Amino acid sequence: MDILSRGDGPLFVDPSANHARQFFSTKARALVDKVTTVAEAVRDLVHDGDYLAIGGFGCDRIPTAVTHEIVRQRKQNLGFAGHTATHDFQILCAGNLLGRGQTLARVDIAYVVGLEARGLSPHARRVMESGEVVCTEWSNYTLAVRLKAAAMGLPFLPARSLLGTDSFRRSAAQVIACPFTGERLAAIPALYPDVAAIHVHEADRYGNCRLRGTSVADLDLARAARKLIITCERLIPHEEIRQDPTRTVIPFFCVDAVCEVPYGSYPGNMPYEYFSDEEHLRRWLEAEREPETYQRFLDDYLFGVKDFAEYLHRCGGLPRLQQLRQQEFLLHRGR
Amino acid sequence: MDILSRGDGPLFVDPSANHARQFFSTKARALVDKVTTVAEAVRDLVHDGDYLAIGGFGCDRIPTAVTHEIVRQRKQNLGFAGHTATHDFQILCAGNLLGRGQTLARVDIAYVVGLEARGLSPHARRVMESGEVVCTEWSNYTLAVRLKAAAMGLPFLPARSLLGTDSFRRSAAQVIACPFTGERLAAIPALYPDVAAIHVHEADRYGNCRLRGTSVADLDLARAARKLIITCERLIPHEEIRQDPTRTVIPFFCVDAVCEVPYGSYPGNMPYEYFSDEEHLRRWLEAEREPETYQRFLDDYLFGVKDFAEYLHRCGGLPRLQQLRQQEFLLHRGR
Amino acid sequence: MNYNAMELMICCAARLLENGRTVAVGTGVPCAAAMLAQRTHAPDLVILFEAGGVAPQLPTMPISVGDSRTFHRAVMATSMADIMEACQRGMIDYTFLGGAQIDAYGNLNSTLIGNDYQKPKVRFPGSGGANDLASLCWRILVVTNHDPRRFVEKVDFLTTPGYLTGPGAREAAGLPPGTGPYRVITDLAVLGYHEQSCRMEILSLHPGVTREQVLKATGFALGVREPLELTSSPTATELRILREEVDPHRYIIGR
Amino acid sequence: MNYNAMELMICCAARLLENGRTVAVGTGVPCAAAMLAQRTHAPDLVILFEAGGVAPQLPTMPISVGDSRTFHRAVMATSMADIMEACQRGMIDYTFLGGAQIDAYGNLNSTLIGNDYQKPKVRFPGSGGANDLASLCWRILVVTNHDPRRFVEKVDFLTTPGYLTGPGAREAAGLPPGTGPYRVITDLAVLGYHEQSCRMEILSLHPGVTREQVLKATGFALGVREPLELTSSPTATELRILREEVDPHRYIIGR
Repeated sequence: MDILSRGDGPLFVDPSANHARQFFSTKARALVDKVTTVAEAVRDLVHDGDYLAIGGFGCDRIPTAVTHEIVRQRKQNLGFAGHTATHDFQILCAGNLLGRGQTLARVDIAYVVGLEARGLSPHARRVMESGEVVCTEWSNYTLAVRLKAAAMGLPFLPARSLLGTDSFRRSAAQVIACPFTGERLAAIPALYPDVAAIHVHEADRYGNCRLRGTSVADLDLARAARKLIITCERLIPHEEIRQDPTRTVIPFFCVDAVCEVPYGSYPGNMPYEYFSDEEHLRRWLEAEREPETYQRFLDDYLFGVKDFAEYLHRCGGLPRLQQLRQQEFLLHRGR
Repeated sequence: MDILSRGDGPLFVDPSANHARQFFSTKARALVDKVTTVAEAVRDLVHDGDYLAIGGFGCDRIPTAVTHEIVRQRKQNLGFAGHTATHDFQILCAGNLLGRGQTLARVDIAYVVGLEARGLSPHARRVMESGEVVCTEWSNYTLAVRLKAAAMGLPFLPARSLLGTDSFRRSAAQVIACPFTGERLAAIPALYPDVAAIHVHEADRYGNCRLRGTSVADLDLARAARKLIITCERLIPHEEIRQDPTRTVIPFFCVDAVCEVPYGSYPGNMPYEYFSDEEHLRRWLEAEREPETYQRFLDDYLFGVKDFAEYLHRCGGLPRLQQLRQQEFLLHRGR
Repeated sequence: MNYNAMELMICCAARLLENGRTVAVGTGVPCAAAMLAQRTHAPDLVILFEAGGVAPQLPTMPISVGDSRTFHRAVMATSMADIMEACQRGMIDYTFLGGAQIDAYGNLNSTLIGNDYQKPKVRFPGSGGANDLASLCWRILVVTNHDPRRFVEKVDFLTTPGYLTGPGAREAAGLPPGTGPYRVITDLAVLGYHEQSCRMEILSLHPGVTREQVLKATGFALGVREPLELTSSPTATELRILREEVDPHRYIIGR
Repeated sequence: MNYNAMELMICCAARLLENGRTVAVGTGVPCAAAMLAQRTHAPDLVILFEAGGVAPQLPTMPISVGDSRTFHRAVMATSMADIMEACQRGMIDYTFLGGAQIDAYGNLNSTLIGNDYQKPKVRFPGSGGANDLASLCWRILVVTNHDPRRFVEKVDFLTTPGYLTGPGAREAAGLPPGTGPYRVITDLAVLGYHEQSCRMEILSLHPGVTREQVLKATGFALGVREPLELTSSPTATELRILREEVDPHRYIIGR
């Protein structure tokens, strides 16, 4: 195929569809019980050097417990898919520049270091300005297209953005011409993450998942990932899944581990469940300003905490979560 | 782009994404009432020479009323997307070789003339063996990929089937190499139908749609089509849509007409509503054996019938539909 | 115990489906075989239908690959693309196909008879999803009656890829490596493919069938894998489940 | 009537949004402008958020493009790809963007300051969906403060395409024809682009602002479209709705 132009950015993961097929041929297909703890799932499925992708939208429907555990278990040298990665990215950055080695080594960037309207993360900026993380540039859609290509079992897909910009030049995309119309297109290489984590509303013990609200890129991510950890607000009986198969959006054969983590998106928003804890997120951003303050903050809320339930407890526990539920349903401002 | 091989089949519809964008730029975006009758929708939106695509799966969740009306209004010289087109195709074939001109002139074929386990349609075979219909060959997935390319606003998508076969040679696909991995791929041109019809369970008057069960290729078809007619089992209040936006699978801005047609998939199956009327389908197939018998059959059930409600009445009306509902829910064999 | 050819074919097909594997099936024989496998040695066999049904608990035989039976008590009811893309990713192990003609390399014709594409002598439905499933699933199973008009030297139209022109041809065409025809189950024998030549060969003869009978019913030179086996007859359990649970109305086994 | 610069900017932005059109917005000013437009002249304006929200009835200002407000009482809650592909099909008329730097052709930088990509002086978030929306929607609106460090001759990093290097450059790059920068709304003026040169030019000055002030606050040679207009002040109705309904907590207008 005639390549008209080519981005300079490194490609961190093999886009070969044939190689991915070889892996997927070994993945279990039977309905087996996959319920486990987050600690075990992270220990068994996330390895040093892996390329990781996280579901949701930075502060919305994120698998917080998995990101905490990755940092707590000192996973090293990870690649990461940073599509509107906000609080999730902030957590993973706690594994860099703070004497715990280097959690993040390679990042595909669409949106990192920011927390949208909340401002920029001082520590994530320190990490990204340190030069210790190798980067390749994308956009939210083209990073989603990379996952869609993988979900479709392809090595690439075309798209009409990135073209003509420095974002293209620092990406690993190429420019091709449509063989039918001659229209110039960006060829976007598939991204098959080694491991992904997605938080959903409901899952059965085999990994059949339901969610409510926007799905962002998660349905493609679930299919693209070689290994997939699901955290869910609620485990539900398998029978419920069979009662309404239209509602299943991730099938069991994509899933390797299922962990019930109530309030699992905290301090992020979980649609129809609880709103984001803006106060905690503000305190987190403030703590980041000074490395020493941040170290103490992380000792209190992450490194020195046994598990996600203890983190919730330190953040105000059920009374605080009740307020956030009231905010989500606009019942009350919850303060 | 380097084209390694090229199918000989004609391409019936312009795959240009730029041309499609120009059309879509003119499509209405506001929430306006689109409720109308099937007769009016077909009169206003289906034109001689148009390229037509039909939702569902041949005998399952099909917009029967629209296909009847197209034949009744003697629409001429249509192109057609034949992905597992069974009873829908059989109906459209009634516009060929029976003294009503030529409804079908060009067909993209994945599956036509058959009715799956029910056997082959004698009249559809006569039409397809007459030489009066120009054909291009595809497969169910690659025809779905053509719609997906259009739904994505692209001129083509890659796929890994068709390769190496006569189906490829008679298609309008091409063979390209992946610019990243060198893997050979079929380049599948986008299909932007002029008009499509889809039958769903529920729609509001603006065209926001819900369905239950398999979606086949309909979510992509709805987005790919330049104009879209929705028939629905039930109109529902707009408020219901807003109460649960996760369930909306086709947004209003894709839709040009909304027609409430209860039992609209009859004699096909409508999941969670009624099973297919196998007796009627068998009689239809039998009637097709002799052109004269078939002419009389069509006079009784299609040409001489005012509208879909009268067709349902001639097929046994509510008592028969009640039996089919019982069959769908496995309450009773319904005979 | 008495049984007919169709019952034997379904039992042979069912036995090939391993537990804990995925299979994309159509209506009729393939579906009966998968249902029988689930009720005997392969309770964890996952059935998928190309229109979107995943792991249904089939209450009766579906009449269409898209009817509501194909996702009755399923774990997911999704789109055709989602199923086909699971195949394209390499998640689906087996598929079952048929056709009007098959050649020595397992290539199938379900499109037409004749040599004028635009005005064929006989027009068949076309690929449907067969070309896709045969391209994208790991192992292709074919169930068909055995006669020389069906088992031909050259198919009139190559709808669905077997080994194409022989060793390496699938990979050269761009089809995923490691995929291809696996078994053909007929009313006379179970056949496979020679590892080097990729040509069809007899693996086992059904009870009462001779080697010569099979060769005579085949329009191309057919190999024999020695030692030639005898197909095991259906067991009483298989027949009982097939007749009482899988196809009580004898839609398939009564053909 | 008194108003601040932010209130004026939001009103200017809102007035550009025609009724019955689609707009892809982010949080903050764009969202406030779209909400104001809906409550004044454009009740049928359709708002979309890139994470998947379609036509929500926003109860309050969202804090994230993906939070639950963005699909509160929406007509559809879907995927990011579905939204972006509606843009790619040509279904979305407007988008609102910002950035750390903008040049005369409307190109935006939201990636970094410095000249070493792997070790930047300042790292910003990157494109997010901005590159996509600016590539795929018909008209790009930018709302930003006006100062020479922001309005630069050359952006340090071209994150998001404006007219790139000038006339015909978008089309030559492969971006969809007919798309591109449309208006820039600042605290000093409303700007557009010259039809032939594609370079930014002043369309109207805000009350009390001089032409020279704007030229001085701009780091590149800026045209003027004659006759230069005066920006209309916010009406009492606009201000009331903005202050009471759109942003009662003054999250945006209090900045």
